[in-house]
Amino acid sequence: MENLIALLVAAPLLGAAVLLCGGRRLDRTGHWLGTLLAAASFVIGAVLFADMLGKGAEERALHQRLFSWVPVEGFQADIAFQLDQLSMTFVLLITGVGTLIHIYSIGYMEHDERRRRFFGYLNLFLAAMLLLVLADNYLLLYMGWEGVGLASYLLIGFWQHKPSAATAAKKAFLVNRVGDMGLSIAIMLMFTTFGTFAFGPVLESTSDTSEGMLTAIGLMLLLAACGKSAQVPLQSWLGDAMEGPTPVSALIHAATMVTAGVYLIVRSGAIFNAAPDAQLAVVIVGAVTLLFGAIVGCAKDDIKKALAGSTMSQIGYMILAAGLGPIGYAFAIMHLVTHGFFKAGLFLGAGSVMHGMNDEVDMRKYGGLRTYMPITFVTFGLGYLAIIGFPGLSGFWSKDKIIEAAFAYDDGIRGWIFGGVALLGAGITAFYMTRVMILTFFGEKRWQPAPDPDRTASVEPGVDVTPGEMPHPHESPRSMTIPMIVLAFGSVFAGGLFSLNEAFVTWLEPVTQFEHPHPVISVPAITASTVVVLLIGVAIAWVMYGRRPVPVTAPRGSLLTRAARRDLLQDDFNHVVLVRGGEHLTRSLVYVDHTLVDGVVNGTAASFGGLSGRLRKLQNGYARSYAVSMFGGTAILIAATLLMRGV
Amino acid sequence: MSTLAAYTTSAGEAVQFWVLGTIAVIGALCTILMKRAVHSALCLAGTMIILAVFYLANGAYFLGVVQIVVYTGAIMMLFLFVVMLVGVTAADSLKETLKGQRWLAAACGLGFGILLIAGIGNASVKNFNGLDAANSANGGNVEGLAALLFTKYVFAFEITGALLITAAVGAMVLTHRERTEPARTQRELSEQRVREGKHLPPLPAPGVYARHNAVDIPGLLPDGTPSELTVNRTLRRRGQIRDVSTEALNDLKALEQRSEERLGRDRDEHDRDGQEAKR
Amino acid sequence: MSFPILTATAVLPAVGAIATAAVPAARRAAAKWLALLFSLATLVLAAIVLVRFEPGGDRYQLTESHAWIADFGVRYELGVDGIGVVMVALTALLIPFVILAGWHDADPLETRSSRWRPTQGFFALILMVEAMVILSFEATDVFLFYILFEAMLIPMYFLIGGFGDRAHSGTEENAAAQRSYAAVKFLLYNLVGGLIMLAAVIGLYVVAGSFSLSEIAQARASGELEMATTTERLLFLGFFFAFAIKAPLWPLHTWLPNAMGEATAPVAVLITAVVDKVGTFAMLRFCLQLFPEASKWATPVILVLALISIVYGALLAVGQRDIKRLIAYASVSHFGFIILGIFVMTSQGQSGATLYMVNHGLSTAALMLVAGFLISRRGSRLIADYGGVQKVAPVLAGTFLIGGLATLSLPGLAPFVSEFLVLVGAFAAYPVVGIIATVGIVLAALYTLVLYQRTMTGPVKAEVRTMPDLKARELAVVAPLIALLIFLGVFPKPLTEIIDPAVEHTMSDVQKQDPRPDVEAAK
Amino acid sequence: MNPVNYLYLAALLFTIGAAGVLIRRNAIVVFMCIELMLNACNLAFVAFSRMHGNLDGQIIAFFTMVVAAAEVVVGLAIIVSLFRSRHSASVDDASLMKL
Repeated sequence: MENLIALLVAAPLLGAAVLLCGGRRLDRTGHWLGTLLAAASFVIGAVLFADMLGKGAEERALHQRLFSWVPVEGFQADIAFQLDQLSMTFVLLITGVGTLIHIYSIGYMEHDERRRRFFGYLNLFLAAMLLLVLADNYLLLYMGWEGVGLASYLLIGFWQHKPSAATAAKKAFLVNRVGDMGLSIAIMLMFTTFGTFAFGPVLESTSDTSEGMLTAIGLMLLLAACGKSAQVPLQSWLGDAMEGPTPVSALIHAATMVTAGVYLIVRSGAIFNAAPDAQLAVVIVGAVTLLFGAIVGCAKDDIKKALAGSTMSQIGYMILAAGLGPIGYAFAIMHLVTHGFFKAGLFLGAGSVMHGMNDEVDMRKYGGLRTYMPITFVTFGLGYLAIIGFPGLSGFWSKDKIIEAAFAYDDGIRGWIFGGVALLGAGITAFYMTRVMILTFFGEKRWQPAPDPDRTASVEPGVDVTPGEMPHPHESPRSMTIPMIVLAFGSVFAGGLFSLNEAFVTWLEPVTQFEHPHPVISVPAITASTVVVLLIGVAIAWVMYGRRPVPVTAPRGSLLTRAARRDLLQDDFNHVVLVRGGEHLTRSLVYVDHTLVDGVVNGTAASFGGLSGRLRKLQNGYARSYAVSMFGGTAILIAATLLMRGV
Repeated sequence: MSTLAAYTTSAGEAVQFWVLGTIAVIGALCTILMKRAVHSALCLAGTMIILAVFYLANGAYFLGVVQIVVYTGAIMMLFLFVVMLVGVTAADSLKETLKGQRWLAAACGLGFGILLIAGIGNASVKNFNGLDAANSANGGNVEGLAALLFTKYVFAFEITGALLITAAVGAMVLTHRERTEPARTQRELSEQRVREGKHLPPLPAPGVYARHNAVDIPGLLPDGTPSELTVNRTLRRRGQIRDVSTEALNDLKALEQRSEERLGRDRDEHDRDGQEAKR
Repeated sequence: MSFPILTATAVLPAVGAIATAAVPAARRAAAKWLALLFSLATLVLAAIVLVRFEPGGDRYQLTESHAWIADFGVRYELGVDGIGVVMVALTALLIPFVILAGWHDADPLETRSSRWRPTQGFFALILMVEAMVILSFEATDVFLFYILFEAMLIPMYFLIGGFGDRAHSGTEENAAAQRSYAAVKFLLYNLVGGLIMLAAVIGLYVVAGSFSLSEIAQARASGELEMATTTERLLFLGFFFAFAIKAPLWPLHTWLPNAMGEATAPVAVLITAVVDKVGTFAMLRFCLQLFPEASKWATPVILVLALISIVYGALLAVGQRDIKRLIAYASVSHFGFIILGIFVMTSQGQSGATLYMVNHGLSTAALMLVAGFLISRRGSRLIADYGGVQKVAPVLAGTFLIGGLATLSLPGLAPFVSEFLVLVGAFAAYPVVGIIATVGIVLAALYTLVLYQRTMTGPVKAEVRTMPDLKARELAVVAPLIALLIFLGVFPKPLTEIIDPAVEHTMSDVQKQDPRPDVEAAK
Repeated sequence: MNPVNYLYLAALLFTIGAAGVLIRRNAIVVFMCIELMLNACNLAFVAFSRMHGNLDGQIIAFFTMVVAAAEVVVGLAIIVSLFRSRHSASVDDASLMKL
């Protein structure tokens, strides 16, 4: 059975190789091949899942060792896979959602002449992501980690002719690299501490080493997680990443890749459990991002950027939960899965809307679309209800649990603070999602003539848009709606299923341990307050956008709003400090290298040149003067020898 | 020198050494100081002969003879030949052109000599144990040399043979001049002269003047100035043209003087006759 | 005695060089094929050497030894250890690609200008360099090595000065001037280093009374040969200085950008991927083996210089406007990593460094050659002259990207393994050094992606619009390199198991053990 | 008298010859001086052979003569061709070694 694990990765990898090297002759069939292999991977995953369910809780973990990767004295890294419940969860999520989005893309990318390559990249992403979650040691995980980074780089910049897309891709990769620095340092620390970086040995022998070391490792891992999961302070790339095609945003920047950070922290739970300070840091990062993302989400008018903000904040929830230790791990993963469903659904819905609206992304130019694209409306609506945590839907079950756990962080002030933040976040989520919903589907039509593709960078090519033409919204083709429907089902029922007598928690327990949280206030009270806060959020949004007409051009807005539109000025900070500073640094260094470093050496050379210039005057070309010098030299030599012998 | 006292030569050799040695040194000095190459060559030849004598005195009979035959005989003759080629009377001025060259040379030479002599002086020269034994070993100096030459030094000997051949060939190659174009006929030459436009007639003959009839004397133009053209090109190049004008004047003076004398003598005779007639 | 295969590996290309040079001027194509043939034959020989080398066996294998200059105990001694054999293989592997990539670089210009390039000479020189480099990897006699170390400058000088990149900004004249400036600079820098090394070599002979590496090493090990501390340090510095110039270590790196910028892309590859490796290789073989104590003494300074090289080179790469100079500065940064790995004196570091030499050779070759193809199409080296190439020449762009990703050592590609090993090795010995060096990987991503973005993405520039995609020949150059990069990225075992024993020896030379992990230390 | 005086004489002659090489401009004379130096050496060889009581010194002297002969032949040939080309036998005229 465990031999199948490699196939999980191999299938999409093969697809990527074939599609990328295959050349034009695959343009007709390429997308089918890609989808097929993704589906194959999903099937294998399902088979393994079924097999796993057949076993007892303890011996479910499978292990497959392919070969030794880096066999160097005192540094052994294997290409080996480990499939336990945690990995299994991810495998199903990745391959499942992945397959759906492959299907969706068939329709969505229909008009793009580079569709084959798009599917190649998607397959590459699947392979890398599966590698990430299946690796049995941190180094191999690192390989997957960077692999998904690469895939996201390629996919964000898929429309490379748009400078904005290329820049966004570069930015994403660079910011991720900063995070990767954390991961690699963490691996080095593990190596020097434990002499290995395989999950098993490291996580078991945490008790042998000092808490300080574990804290260091934990913080480095957190840095990595921040990079990949777009947590403050490394969140700045996610918004720009929306330059990529919408399916990419749905798969990579909502459902799967961005949640890798959560996986990393949960996977390394043993380390964090033994390092409370690191946990606190994680929780703080989570809480801050939670609010940050939510606030940004409230201000954006670009539907995808708004959703990106929400993604940020939802992952903030997960990180927060993951930082809570055994009481939170399971819920973090659970929210991750449910979020995977509804956020993917939301993005696909957004894509479908843009598809119908000549790729207009500004929500202020939507309105009243519910009648024109009913399926999109319904699926999107269900996703909306799920994300705001409407009682009974997926989001409710997972998010509510996280809020409980947050209140239970410890029975002191911290519990109150983080619980409160989580609760507040729920409210804001309700607000901005309602805003999105209203602006898009309700109210009167605010449609504008199609933008001139040359001016607006965010027009997706391929779709034949004649400038100046009024949009004629229509429902998307079936290849796009079916995945949305499936995901909608997921976003409605998944949470409920998971929570049936804590099925999900017990499923994960062998990997992540589990303790029941003991919140500072009673669970029902928390649930009630959650619902209340939620309703308040919805109400405010309704008051602000549902009742009065929405201006097409955004009003100037309050200071906070304007800051939020600019990602709370974090980008400007980066630009001023890092980009400008870096440019100045490099420019001055180039100057230094040319004048100083080079100058010094050349200077010495020049001085030698001058010396020789003076010396060459002796070379007057007269044989006799040469003879004199020879003769004198001989005389001196004789004198020397005589002196030597004389002494 | 006390260490060397063990072996001394006969008084005769001593005298010979001091006399001939002095002459040799003088000859060497003359070689480098004479203005004319010919003289230098002659002085050098003398020095070499003296050296030959010294060889003989040192028991190197074969070398002594070879010295005379090869050096003074062959090599010096070669030198003289070349000197002739370049011009016997060509005297190069000893005036130094290179700045400080002479002083440097003097300094180096002096220091060098002193060093050498000092070196020999404090070199631990071991006793001279004469060549009689070595010479008589194979029944004679020549036989001894031959024995060595064809046994121990045979390879070197062969190689010198190769060297000599190479040298001969080299010398030929260097001095041989390929005539690229056919010799020009008289007609062509005359045509060229016409083309050039000067000296349509052949060049004037050298100075057939008074009692002189030598190639190195330029003929005089009507106004009495000598004309370079009349002298052979080579001589002209070597700068071996005798200044004829002054010579001419000198000759004139001498002529007048001589005629003066003759006239004077005639007058005396005349007087004497007159006195005899009175008696 | 058995067939002297090591000599053969060097003689074959030398013969090839002569043969190529002898081809009549009219038969240019024949010369090219001849050169390619010989380089491939050399590759085969190198492969045989690689096979016949037993990792577990003696330190130096396939040895040959003949008296050369008996009076000074100079011997013609050859032998390969794990590191040497790998480097030989790398050299033999890269040269065919260099030749194939430079197929048209030395063709006569259509206008019979004064800069007529004798094609035969170009390929002959390349083969000559190959011969010398290979032999220098095999020489176990210090004097012999020194001779080769110096001799390889001559063909390189002509390759740089004589066959410049045809893509240049400005007139022919100032291009030629720049080219000769670069060539002379290259020559002077390396000659100065060589001169100092010569002094050290003689000094070593005076001290040790022998040039034979193995003899001296044994004498040192057995304690027969005592070196005064100062003597050893001076000798070490003499050697290290030369090697540091060759493998450009800050601040002696400034010749590299000029040389690589002015030379044709294949020659640039020859410089950075093959010739410079002799420097780092010699550090491992001579500095550490002959002067272990001095090496340890100098370690702190060298580590600092290496760190500066890493960061400084990367930052300057970011600031470059010229594609090839950018790659050159990237190489400076990478050489910083190699030297770092050598001198942290942990087995991971040194294995990593050795592996790094190979991988850097492959990755730089891939990137530089593709860049060369790009430049030859547009006729400009300035990044600003490109844009949107990806649209018109996707294959070229794709290979370029892979080369770039290899340069930024993306996991899954060969350089990652070596770079990570170096980092781990450094971190294990000096954590701070390791962390600072890690900054390098971020900067690497920066300059690579900036280069890719500015040249390949964005709207298609007018001059680029008609750019053809890679031709078959060019693909034949790039594809194998990329395949190797990927293969060695996931399965470097074949190399590591050859390198490891050699590294063990070196570690024992410097009498260093790897720091044991805290957990074991605690137990 | 002590035969070592021959050595002193040889040294003296050699020095004189060397000085001549340095101060004379006429190539022929320069050559003569070289010959002088060679002869001085020969004298020294002969004296040494007498000193050591074997004939090797004389052999060397003999070889010296041979070499000298060869050298003169070539040298004079050079001078002749030089004179042909530039109509003077002065060594200073041929100052082409200047950079």
